[in-house]
Amino acid sequence: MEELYPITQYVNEEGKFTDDSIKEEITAELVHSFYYNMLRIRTFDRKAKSLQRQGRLGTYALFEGQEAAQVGSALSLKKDDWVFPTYRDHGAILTFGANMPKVLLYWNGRAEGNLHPDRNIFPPAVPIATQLPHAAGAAWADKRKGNKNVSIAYFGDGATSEGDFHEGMNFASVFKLPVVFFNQNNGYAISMPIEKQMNSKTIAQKSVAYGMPGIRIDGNDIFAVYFETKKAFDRARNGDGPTLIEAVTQRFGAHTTADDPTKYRDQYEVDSTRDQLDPLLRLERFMKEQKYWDGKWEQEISTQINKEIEEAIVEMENFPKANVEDLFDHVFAEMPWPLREQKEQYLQSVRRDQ
Amino acid sequence: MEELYPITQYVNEEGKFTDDSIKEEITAELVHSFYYNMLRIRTFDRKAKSLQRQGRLGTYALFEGQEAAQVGSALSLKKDDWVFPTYRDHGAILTFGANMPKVLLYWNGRAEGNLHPDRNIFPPAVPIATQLPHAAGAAWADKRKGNKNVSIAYFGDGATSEGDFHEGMNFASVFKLPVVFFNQNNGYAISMPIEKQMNSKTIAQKSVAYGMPGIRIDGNDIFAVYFETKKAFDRARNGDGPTLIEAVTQRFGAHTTADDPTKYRDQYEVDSTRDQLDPLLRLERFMKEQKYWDGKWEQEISTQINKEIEEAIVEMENFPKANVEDLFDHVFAEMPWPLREQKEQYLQSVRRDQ
Amino acid sequence: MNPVAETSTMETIQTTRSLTLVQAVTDALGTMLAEDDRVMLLGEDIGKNGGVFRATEGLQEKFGEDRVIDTPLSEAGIVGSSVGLAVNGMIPIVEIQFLGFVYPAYEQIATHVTRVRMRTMSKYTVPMVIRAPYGAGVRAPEIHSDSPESLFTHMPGIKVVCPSSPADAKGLLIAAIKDPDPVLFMEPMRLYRAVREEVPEGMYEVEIGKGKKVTEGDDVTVITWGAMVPVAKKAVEKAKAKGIQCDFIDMRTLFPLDRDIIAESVQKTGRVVVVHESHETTGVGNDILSIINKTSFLYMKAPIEKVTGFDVPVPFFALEDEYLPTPKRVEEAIEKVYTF
Amino acid sequence: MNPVAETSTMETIQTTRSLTLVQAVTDALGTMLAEDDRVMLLGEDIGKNGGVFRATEGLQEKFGEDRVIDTPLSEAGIVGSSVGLAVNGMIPIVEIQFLGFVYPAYEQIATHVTRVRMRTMSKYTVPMVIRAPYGAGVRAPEIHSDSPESLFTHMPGIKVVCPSSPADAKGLLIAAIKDPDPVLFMEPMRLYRAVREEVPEGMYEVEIGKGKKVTEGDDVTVITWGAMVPVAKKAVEKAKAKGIQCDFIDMRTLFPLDRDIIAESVQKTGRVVVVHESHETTGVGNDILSIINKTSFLYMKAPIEKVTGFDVPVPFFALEDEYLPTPKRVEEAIEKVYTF
Ligand SMILES: Cc1ncc(C[n+]2csc(CCOP(=O)(O)OP(=O)(O)O)c2C)c(N)n1
Ligand SMILES: Cc1ncc(C[n+]2csc(CCOP(=O)(O)OP(=O)(O)O)c2C)c(N)n1
Ligand SMILES: [Mg+2]
Ligand SMILES: [Mg+2]
Repeated sequence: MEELYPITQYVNEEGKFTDDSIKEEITAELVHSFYYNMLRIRTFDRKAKSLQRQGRLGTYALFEGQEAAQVGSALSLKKDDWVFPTYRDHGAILTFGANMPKVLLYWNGRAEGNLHPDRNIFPPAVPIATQLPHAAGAAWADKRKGNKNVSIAYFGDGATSEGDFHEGMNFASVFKLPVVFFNQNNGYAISMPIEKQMNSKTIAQKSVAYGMPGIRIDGNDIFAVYFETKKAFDRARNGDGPTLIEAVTQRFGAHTTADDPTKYRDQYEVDSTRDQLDPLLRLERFMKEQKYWDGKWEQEISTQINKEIEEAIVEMENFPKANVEDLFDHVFAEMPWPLREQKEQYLQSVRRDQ
Repeated sequence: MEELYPITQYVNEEGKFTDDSIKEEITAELVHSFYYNMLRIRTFDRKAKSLQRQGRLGTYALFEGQEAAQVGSALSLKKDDWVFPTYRDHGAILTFGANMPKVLLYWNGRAEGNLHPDRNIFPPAVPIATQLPHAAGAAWADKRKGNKNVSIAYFGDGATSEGDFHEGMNFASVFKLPVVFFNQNNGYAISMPIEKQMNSKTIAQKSVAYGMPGIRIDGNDIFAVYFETKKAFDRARNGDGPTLIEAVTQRFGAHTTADDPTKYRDQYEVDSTRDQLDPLLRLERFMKEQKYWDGKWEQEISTQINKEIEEAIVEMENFPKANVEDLFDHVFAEMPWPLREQKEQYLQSVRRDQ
Repeated sequence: MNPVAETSTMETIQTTRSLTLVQAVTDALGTMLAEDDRVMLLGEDIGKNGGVFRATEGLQEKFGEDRVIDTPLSEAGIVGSSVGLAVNGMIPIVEIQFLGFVYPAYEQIATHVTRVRMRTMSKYTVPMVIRAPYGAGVRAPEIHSDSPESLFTHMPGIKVVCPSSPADAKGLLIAAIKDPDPVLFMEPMRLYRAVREEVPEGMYEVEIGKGKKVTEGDDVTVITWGAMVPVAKKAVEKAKAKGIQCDFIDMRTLFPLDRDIIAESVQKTGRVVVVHESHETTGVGNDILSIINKTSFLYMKAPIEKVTGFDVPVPFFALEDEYLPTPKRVEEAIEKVYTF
Repeated sequence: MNPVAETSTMETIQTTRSLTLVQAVTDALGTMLAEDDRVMLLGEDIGKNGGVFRATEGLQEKFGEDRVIDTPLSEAGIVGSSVGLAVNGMIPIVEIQFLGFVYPAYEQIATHVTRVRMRTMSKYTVPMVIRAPYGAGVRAPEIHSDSPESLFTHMPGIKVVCPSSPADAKGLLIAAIKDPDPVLFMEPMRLYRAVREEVPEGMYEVEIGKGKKVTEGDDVTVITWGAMVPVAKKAVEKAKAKGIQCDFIDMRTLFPLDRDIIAESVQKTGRVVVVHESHETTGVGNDILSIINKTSFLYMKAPIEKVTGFDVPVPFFALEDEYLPTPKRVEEAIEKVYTF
């Protein structure tokens, strides 16, 4: 099957073209946008990790290593498309246009963290794989409305084992829905290596079960991610139905800040190969090779990104405290009496102290 | 994909070999056993249908048309193997050695209908596809015990849409379990034609998702069913893991006695093609062609089968009435107080009348 | 008793038709499909076949295959994709073939259908209806007869409705479809064709969260819903013959329960019998006890009696009549509380 | 209070070790893996990683990959294949990573785990244990903090156990594994490392279905379990300081509830506060009301007070302390019933 699903790559680890059929489509603007967005989310990720260490953020899911997959897939989305991320895809949603302070609020246990203005971003899937049917459904609604929007569902290698993966894929294929199932195969589901998660050699081949196109790409090659995802969106927008994309990548760090990867993998090996695998370094090499690199520009955007992140942190930390009333006010449009009564009683009890 | 999963057939509709590579393995005994078992379960099925019409049986699921699939797959099971049937597979379990009066009791709403002596037959799966993980688990236990038993899970085309199908297949492939997933693709899930149930052209190709061998066979050709299932059992017994088999067949009748197929399909078409498709007629043609046919023998077994069925009906109808105590006695090994108290109270109330 | 009186949108109602409960369901679905283009029906065998109980008979023909959709056999897929449909502007009405087959979709319901509004502080909402036949008593094959309302009343974020009459069924289903939040709509299989009633044509609603007084009496309050209404009614009639007057309430909505109708009645009688088909432990009957404990403690003259399905799995049909509450068991309970 | 006293197999117990609750769980699992070759552990990340809470730390290394199994991410697959393992002779112990992720397996539990014995009149049985951390209060990401015991107490065929101390945890888990029927074993995440206690080494059981008196008092009965035990305890202590003596019960088993310990206490005090973390509606608290209604109606001096999680989804962690019962809310309830 691996032969049936070879990995699509345009630019290799050294930053050299292995396939330059896309050369025409590459502009300086595009390359810069790749770099800018990847640097931005990496800086964010590292900052978030350190905030968590300082106790300024709750348990946090890191995505370092997966920046090409997340940026490349999110960049060709259009404003009215729908995104169904997991807890690890804030790199993708930030690229799509999520509000950065809100992303931080999410990781501080705030529902406000799901309120990104002007974008259709569903709250991150916490129960694994449940978002695939959602994405199919949202795409279905757009199909009925007759517009050209698409939906994208992000999910991991481990998610393929859940029934909801299967049922979502089946619905999308049966009803030919404009949805892209974007898998980040980062090799692990917490401690579980993919070889023990499934007996299939690839995730792409799972598309066969649904008579759906399946694509396997080098998820560290942002060119492969960007152009292949774009093609899949185009097919979806043109009424040609869903696509499964397997982006082969890796998670450099722990599963979350609560996880200790040394329990189950050789972190030394991860660290010693990361220079070679790092999607951002690969792009940098490409840019140098192709004369897109501009050290001054890099400095500038770096400063700008740091500023944006610092401002987002300030905004997050100055955000009004969680409001007790919200506990009750967003369960139903109109509060049924048990909630109304519980709310009143609780507020009375709280106020008695004040 | 259809090309990757061509239908295996040995004997065609006219009863002629299309592939005689199995010729050596065919004995008169085997052919007679095919015919006897298929005639037996068909006679049973028709009788059960008429009992239901007479109000002597509850709603009943008919399998006419699927006899080759059920008999061919059950015949090479060994006594200690495990069978996980659906509500439509009493043809298979009868062939495996289920107790006929018990099968009738099942359809009369009696739990005793699941008590087949000396055979490992799990109660029929009523919630669709739930039996696939069970079969994987039973096979896993046998693998741990180190014996050569296999498990077989029967399921329909519609069942492939459920998450449990996917999760059961994945477990079996990951742990290389001695289990055969035997699909009877009868073209319909109640009213839903397979073309609307899935976008894949075959069910066999769904095996690709699990790196599992997938076989597509003519489910009306008992030779194909028997020999291909046997091979899959052999692989399983030898430690080579699971197989998915798609037996392409058809359901001549209604989904159950409560269903009216004229609502959703051209029953005339079904009836006009049935002479050609009928697996029992095909075997008869083969037997005549190959000189295995013996009209006197056919008469004899027919009489014997009718007698067996009549006796089973008598036994079923003379079976002691359902015992109220059973309502409470088989929930836990030892009744917790809520059940004990409910039971006592209810029996008191009932006895007050007597 | 007159549904017209409870109607909020009256103008279109002129005539009535004699319908069974299942026909009233079809009528409500057809009314809403015609009214609102966002309404979509999804389910197994609901299209060409018109549903295994014919609840969607003729609707696909009338409204088309993109409004009335035969789905794959996939409850989590149906409910999960309906969440996506709903947040993106549609009003999905899902049919689960039998409520006991809803369990594969339980995850989608418990963490998504019920929580999308909370998780997004009302940015996204799920105006979905999940309707399904439920309950025992029709000699259905095993596992077709569960009555698992407790699993939904316990999970915050979904309302649970269960009518016992055709006119209520139509009005409550329309109200459920118009409700901005998810509603589980339980249809008593056993009553689908058991009764006929005059049902108003056109659009009308019966308010969710309101019980209905079936008969008035000062001695004992009898509370039930759905398929148990006719069962309890027989007992109430027998009790009446013996001189015990029952205040008989059909709850109609199981979350939120109509606290006022319960309290008002219990404070009058001080004696209560609750009847339900589901298992006793963690049954909705205990929610009624809780309401009475809170509202009417000082009025109680006898311990509350419950007549429920036992704490055993719903059995094979040969024993289902033993599992189900009977008029006799209800009658005994009425006498017991009356003579306490 | 001394678990040794409740032990049925005493001979092997000599010494004790100071363990946290999660260590006591590991100890019980190790003890049973060593005792009975049919015991198998299945779950996500339980092998090499030792479980996300380290409850299975070291067990795979010690007992091998065919006894302690890292499974695919597939709750229905885990529970479903465990049904097959169980009927074919094994004793599967399943870890669900967080109890709120059990919903995808709800179908397998509600129609198979709990019904195999009934459907086969005890020919096949499912001696399985499903263990999972549950509950809020540790600032976990959303949807990691549910407390859905009601979904299991309601479904006949499974016992539900919830310890609050290390010694109980070990003894109850061993009892659950030895139980011939399925048991849901709820582990209070919040207490995993909150307390240490001397835990007997080796094999011993704490009987399922028996509550435990934590403190004795004549004024008010306070009933709770699991992670709410220390919360209620604080309130009980404060009440004591004010002169209100509480009879304080840790239920330990949620199905079947220990009716005797409840009735005995309530008949003494006539005043009751029930505390639980899960939502109020259709909560197990109402099952306790039902027991009191049946056994102790005439003894009651005040309406029962419940202090529970609210009827809202367990919120994001910024609000979880508001969701959860607090000592203050419990204290107010104690005073309320005391002064009624
Ligand atoms: C239904 C469910 N089961 C278990 C978990 C616990 N869990 C959280 S993340 C995770 C692993 C997911 O792996 P993968 O899909 O590969 O995504 P990744 O974390 O690698 O991005 C698990 C088991 C969960 N969130 N939901
Ligand atoms: C979980 C679940 N959903 C729905 C049903 C109702 N139902 C019973 S049989 C059936 C169709 C099954 O089709 P298929 O798998 O092709 O098997 P066949 O009946 O054709 O043998 C349906 C939808 C069910 N039994 N279980
Ligand atoms: Mg992963
Ligand atoms: Mg079929």
